[in-house]
Amino acid sequence: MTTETAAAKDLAAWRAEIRQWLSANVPRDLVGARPLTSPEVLERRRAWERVLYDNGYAAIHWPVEYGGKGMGAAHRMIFQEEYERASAPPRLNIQGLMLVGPTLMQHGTPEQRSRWLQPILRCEEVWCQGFSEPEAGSDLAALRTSARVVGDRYVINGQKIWTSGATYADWMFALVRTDPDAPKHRGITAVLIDMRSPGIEVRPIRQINGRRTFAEVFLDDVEVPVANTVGEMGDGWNVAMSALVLERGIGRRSYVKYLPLLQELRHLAIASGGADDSATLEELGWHVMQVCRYRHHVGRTIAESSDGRFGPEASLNKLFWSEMEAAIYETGMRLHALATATGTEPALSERYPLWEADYWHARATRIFAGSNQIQRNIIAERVLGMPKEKR
Amino acid sequence: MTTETAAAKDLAAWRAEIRQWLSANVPRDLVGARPLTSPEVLERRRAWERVLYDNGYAAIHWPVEYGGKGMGAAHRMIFQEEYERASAPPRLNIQGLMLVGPTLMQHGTPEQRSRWLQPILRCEEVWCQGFSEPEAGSDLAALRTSARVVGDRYVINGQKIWTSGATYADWMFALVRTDPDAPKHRGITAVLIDMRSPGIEVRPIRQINGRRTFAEVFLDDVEVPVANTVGEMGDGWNVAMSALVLERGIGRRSYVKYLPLLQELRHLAIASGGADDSATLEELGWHVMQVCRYRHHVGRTIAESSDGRFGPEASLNKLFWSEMEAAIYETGMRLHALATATGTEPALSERYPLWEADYWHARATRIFAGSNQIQRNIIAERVLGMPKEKR
Amino acid sequence: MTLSYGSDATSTELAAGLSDVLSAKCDLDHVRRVWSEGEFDRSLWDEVSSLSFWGALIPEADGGLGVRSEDVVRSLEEFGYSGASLPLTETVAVVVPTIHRFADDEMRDRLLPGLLSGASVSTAAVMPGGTVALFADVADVALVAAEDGLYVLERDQFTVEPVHSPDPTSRLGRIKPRPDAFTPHARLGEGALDEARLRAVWATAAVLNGVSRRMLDLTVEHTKQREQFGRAIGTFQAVKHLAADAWVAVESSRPCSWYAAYAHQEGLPDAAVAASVAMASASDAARLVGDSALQLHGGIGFTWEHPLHFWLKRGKLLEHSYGSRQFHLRTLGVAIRDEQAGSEALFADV
Amino acid sequence: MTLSYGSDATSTELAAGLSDVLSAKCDLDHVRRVWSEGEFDRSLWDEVSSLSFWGALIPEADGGLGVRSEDVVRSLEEFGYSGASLPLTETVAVVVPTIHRFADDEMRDRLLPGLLSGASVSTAAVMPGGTVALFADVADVALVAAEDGLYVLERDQFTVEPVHSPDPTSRLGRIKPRPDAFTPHARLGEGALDEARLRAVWATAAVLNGVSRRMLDLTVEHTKQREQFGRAIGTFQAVKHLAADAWVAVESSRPCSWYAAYAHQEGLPDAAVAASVAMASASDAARLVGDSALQLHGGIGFTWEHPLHFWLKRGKLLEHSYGSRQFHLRTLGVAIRDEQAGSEALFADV
Repeated sequence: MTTETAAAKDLAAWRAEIRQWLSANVPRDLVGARPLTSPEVLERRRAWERVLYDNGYAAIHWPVEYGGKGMGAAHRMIFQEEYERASAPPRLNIQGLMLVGPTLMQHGTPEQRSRWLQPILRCEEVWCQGFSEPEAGSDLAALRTSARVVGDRYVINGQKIWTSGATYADWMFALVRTDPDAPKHRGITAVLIDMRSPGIEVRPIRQINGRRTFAEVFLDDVEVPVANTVGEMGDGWNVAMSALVLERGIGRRSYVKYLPLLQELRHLAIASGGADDSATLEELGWHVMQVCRYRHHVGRTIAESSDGRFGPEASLNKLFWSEMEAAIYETGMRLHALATATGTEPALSERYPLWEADYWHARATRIFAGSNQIQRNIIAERVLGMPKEKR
Repeated sequence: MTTETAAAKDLAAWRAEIRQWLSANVPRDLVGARPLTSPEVLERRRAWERVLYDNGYAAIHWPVEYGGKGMGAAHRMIFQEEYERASAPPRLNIQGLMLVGPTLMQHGTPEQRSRWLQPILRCEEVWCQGFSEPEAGSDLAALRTSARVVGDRYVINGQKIWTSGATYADWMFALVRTDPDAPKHRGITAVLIDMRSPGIEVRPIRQINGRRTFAEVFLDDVEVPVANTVGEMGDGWNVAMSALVLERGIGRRSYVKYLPLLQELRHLAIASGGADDSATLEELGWHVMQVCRYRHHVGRTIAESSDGRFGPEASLNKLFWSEMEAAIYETGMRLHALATATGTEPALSERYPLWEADYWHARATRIFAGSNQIQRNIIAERVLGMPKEKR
Repeated sequence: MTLSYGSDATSTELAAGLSDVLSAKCDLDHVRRVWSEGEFDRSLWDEVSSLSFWGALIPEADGGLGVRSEDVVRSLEEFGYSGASLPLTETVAVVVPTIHRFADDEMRDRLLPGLLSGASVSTAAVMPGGTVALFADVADVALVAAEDGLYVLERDQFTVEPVHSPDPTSRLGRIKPRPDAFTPHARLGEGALDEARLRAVWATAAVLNGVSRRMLDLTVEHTKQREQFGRAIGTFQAVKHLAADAWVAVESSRPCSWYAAYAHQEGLPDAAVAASVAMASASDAARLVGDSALQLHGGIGFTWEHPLHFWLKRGKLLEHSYGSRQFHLRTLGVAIRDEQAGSEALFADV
Repeated sequence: MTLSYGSDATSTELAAGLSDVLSAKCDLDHVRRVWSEGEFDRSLWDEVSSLSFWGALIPEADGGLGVRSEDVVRSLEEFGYSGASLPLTETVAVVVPTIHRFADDEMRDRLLPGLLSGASVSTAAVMPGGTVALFADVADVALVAAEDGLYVLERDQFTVEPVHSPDPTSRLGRIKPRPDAFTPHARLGEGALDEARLRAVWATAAVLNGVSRRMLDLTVEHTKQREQFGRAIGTFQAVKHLAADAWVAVESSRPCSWYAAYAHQEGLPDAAVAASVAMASASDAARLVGDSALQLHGGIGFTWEHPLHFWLKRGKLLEHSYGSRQFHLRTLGVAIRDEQAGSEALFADV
């Protein structure tokens, strides 16, 4: 047996294991539970995270020494595919597992790792990310939240925005400005902030789809131990950049997530009389093509990455899926409107408001985590080597 | 009768007059004659221009004092529509009639007008335009062709490119640099150059569609009287800009030009089995929509312009028709390929090579006369008032 | 009559009158309130009623203003621009003129006074295969298409089932006629259905163009104010080109609805094609403009607090009202399949 | 066998071998000469023949190289990238393996040696309803689809009528079988036609992706060199974004043909879907990349002298060969209509 064949068998066995385990364990009562952030649903999601932890599935990508399985990208993607296929609940502590944990492993002190990693793994402490500010969107380095050092503490003042999970997170992984006189990209520091500190106020943002999944976080003389600094003081920009590559990267979103959406388009097309209509078929086919492209782009990136880390090519990933997702929802809006106008089965009509809410969210994805305009700049300059803009 | 109704009757009468005259006079043997620049065809085109002149139709937009009819934009557009509907031969002296003549009326001396306007009107002297240079495309002001003043003459050295009609033109309306030390946009001068001057060499450019409609023009110590300066020496940039608004503007291209293309798409769609195919019908319908949009945009611009001159909104015109035309040809390429693959009537197959040659030309239109990227900048900055780029 | 593309005096004056009322009474706070409270905006309805606007398209002798179809187009754009939530399009452009022309004397005398004064609110469900209408639940009078023509139903002759729409203030609902509603007496004369459809289509196209203009204006303003990387984002070429393409889309769409109204008024052979062109291009533009507007606003455009979404959602509703883009493109495709491109049924001389 | 998406050793070595020959023998001057002279490029054909490349996909025991389908994909891309004008795709990916698998012993023994040595040139006309094939006039052997299956025709059994194509070096022609050509003996076994179609589709997709990559490389290079307004045009955001979108299009298309070859080799249930995805996405990418390439080259790209147009025209031909984008999108639409989105016929587990 060649090594390659052995590897293939290993992956197939892994898929079978996960598929079986998930089908036996996913809590059916959490499927479709809304809103995902109600206290009651949150408690059940925490319980589910503990089940994952107890079975060793909480963080398969973390090194064994920190309680993970040390699995590479191919295994992670299979886990993700099966997780989405099983309609398992959205992971509660994404920022902790994907962003904070790996960042602490890379930049943290031994004390920080022993303090924070285990509670992330067990979902005892949920994390949010505090990067964006009102005046610092695409231009992240323009952030203004200030941290003055007073003795062994920072005193932090400012405002974060677009913070998902801020209403229930226990900790925030934040960027603050510790040196107002340094050049823009210097003087930024990464700190870990206890969300229960005095002086923190969280105000959920009502979005255009009526949901309140993001929040503003106001910080008013919030005290944070200097010991909570990640990396060097003033080196927060580099810490953040290595973290953002993780955020944009592979492994958090598989093509399987899009299969239910394709399925809904299919139902809508059939229900609104498009089953034999070439224009509708071409449109459906186009979405199938896009989802396949996304699938194989991810597969290729994983096949080419030996160490599970990804370069600026990750920008393709984010750009592609966000545009693909927006296009799928756009088609669905048309088909839902058509089905409504001509009258259709109640099961589909009931889906329309949900589809619409997700439609608006899908358009937001073209902006968050670095707008698609920024991604195109990154591709042009770092992948294609085109010269930088005059500034 | 209201003034408006009287105006409408006047326009209808004008359309009827032109339509009737063209149907009686357009030389049938020139329809489809190729290549348009062979000496024999050129001679017949000159003859046709003389017929237009003899009947007072050579330059209806020129003031009466210069031999035109002083007609406004609405009359001109009707003339253009009927001219295209009658498949009348392409005008031979476009640059003379549309660019050089009006520019001399605006910026020329009385002597210049009496020397050059009549021969343009009678098509005794055909003009070409010498603006672009190899290093000065979108960045026209980067032009390098130099004109040294020696006594009462310029001595001109340099190279022009993308000059249509250079092989048969008698005169060139050119921009040259008379002051190499002045800032980029200063020190440019507009001059009239006799194409028979010693030191001029014209090399036709073989284009990707095999045609040679453009040429390079090399100028090697070409002597031109300083008296041939249009406007002030050093003020050529302003002279050129007012001329370019004419080039991009309304009145040179009516929606009627696109009707034969739509008709060909229609034939192709039917021949390749798409007559009952919703995807094909939507695609055809989209092109109909675009041609209508173009028509009404032009109509509106004419209705809103009292003096027949157009502002930066003319950028919409050029951007719209060039993208529309490219899209029509793209669909046609697909339908021609499909018709070829499945076998079709010889009359359509014979059209394919011509369609392809025009297809490539149609894609060039998105670049010439100011690339569509430049047009978008103009719209954003001059129409929408968005701030200028940092330079 | 020559086509002025909205630039003549009648058109401008009518639009200015409406626009004065809308800008005075329907500012951003008002729009936000209507969206929050969920009630029909009766106070604004009454304001517009006081302009005698509803009869704009019927003769002065019959209590109207007697203007021509193309002269209300600019007003319809202003309405779309304002963000007002009213069955304005349906009343002024569809119901009143259609009843005026096709109803018998008894029905005209009974219904027109209330419609003209604003005492009655009206709507129209006129597209093939559908009985969904805007403002259905507040309508006293509804035009409803059936297989054999167009019917006028009054409030007690139908019930309304609310259906989902991106724009809840437009009160989309399914009109369910009572069993005895389709009486011969309620049926309008021959040609009423085609006429009502044409009217609904070009008029909605005009409104949608107004919606697009507002989104574009909000966006351009934002790009001039919002700074990133030490400069207004409007200085970036990528931002400029998105805005420029949006402007081209909407400005090349607007004259199409002006022409469609004119072609309809004059009975030109390309009236049906012109209406479909108007609606398909308005939908194209609205989608493109809305897309770029949301993208260029960045995060702030996703907040309920920012007003952009009112127009985004109105646009999304109108895109699919009175025939989707696809529906109208197919209509145009069939038109060119069945007629030579040079035919006056596609491009009439004017 | 795990899917390497082109990154394993076999795939890389095979491509490197081909690429060495192509870059040595098929430089820009060579390409320009082939386009100018109008003759079949027999010298390059012979060079590639000397690599024993034509039998790449058949077992070593039968005179081939015995590599797997997905391992020739990178080579096919290199071929598209090079600008060579040869029936390489048809020979290596379609004709040789199809005859090897479906012909009877007599035919195999008679035809394969010539095909493997390069003494015979071959082509394939395998799509529904068409008998047009690349390199038809120089083909000694042609696979031709008929209603009841796939036939092997030899040179004296068909005539060729040249038809227009954007790329004359690909020698597009209509194959006209002689009346007695479709004999039972010339008919390949059951399944040959489906097999040949699948092969032609994923292989052409790979070539087209290579064509797109070349256009993109030429363009990026140009934007770094060409200066306007005192700077390289590649510094402009509008230029960058066009290039970035082009890169995304081609790089998201490439792995689709790798997967399609793999799915075909492994007999996965989504092999047909994967082939159509590969071709539709390659066409999408080629159109977008070609469009941006021409636009970003500016005037120089419209000259015959500049090499860009060789790839533009090759791309335009291949976009419509072996099924247009529309054809394949419909195939995919029908696939999802008839199967749930979670079905393995659409997305097989790997």
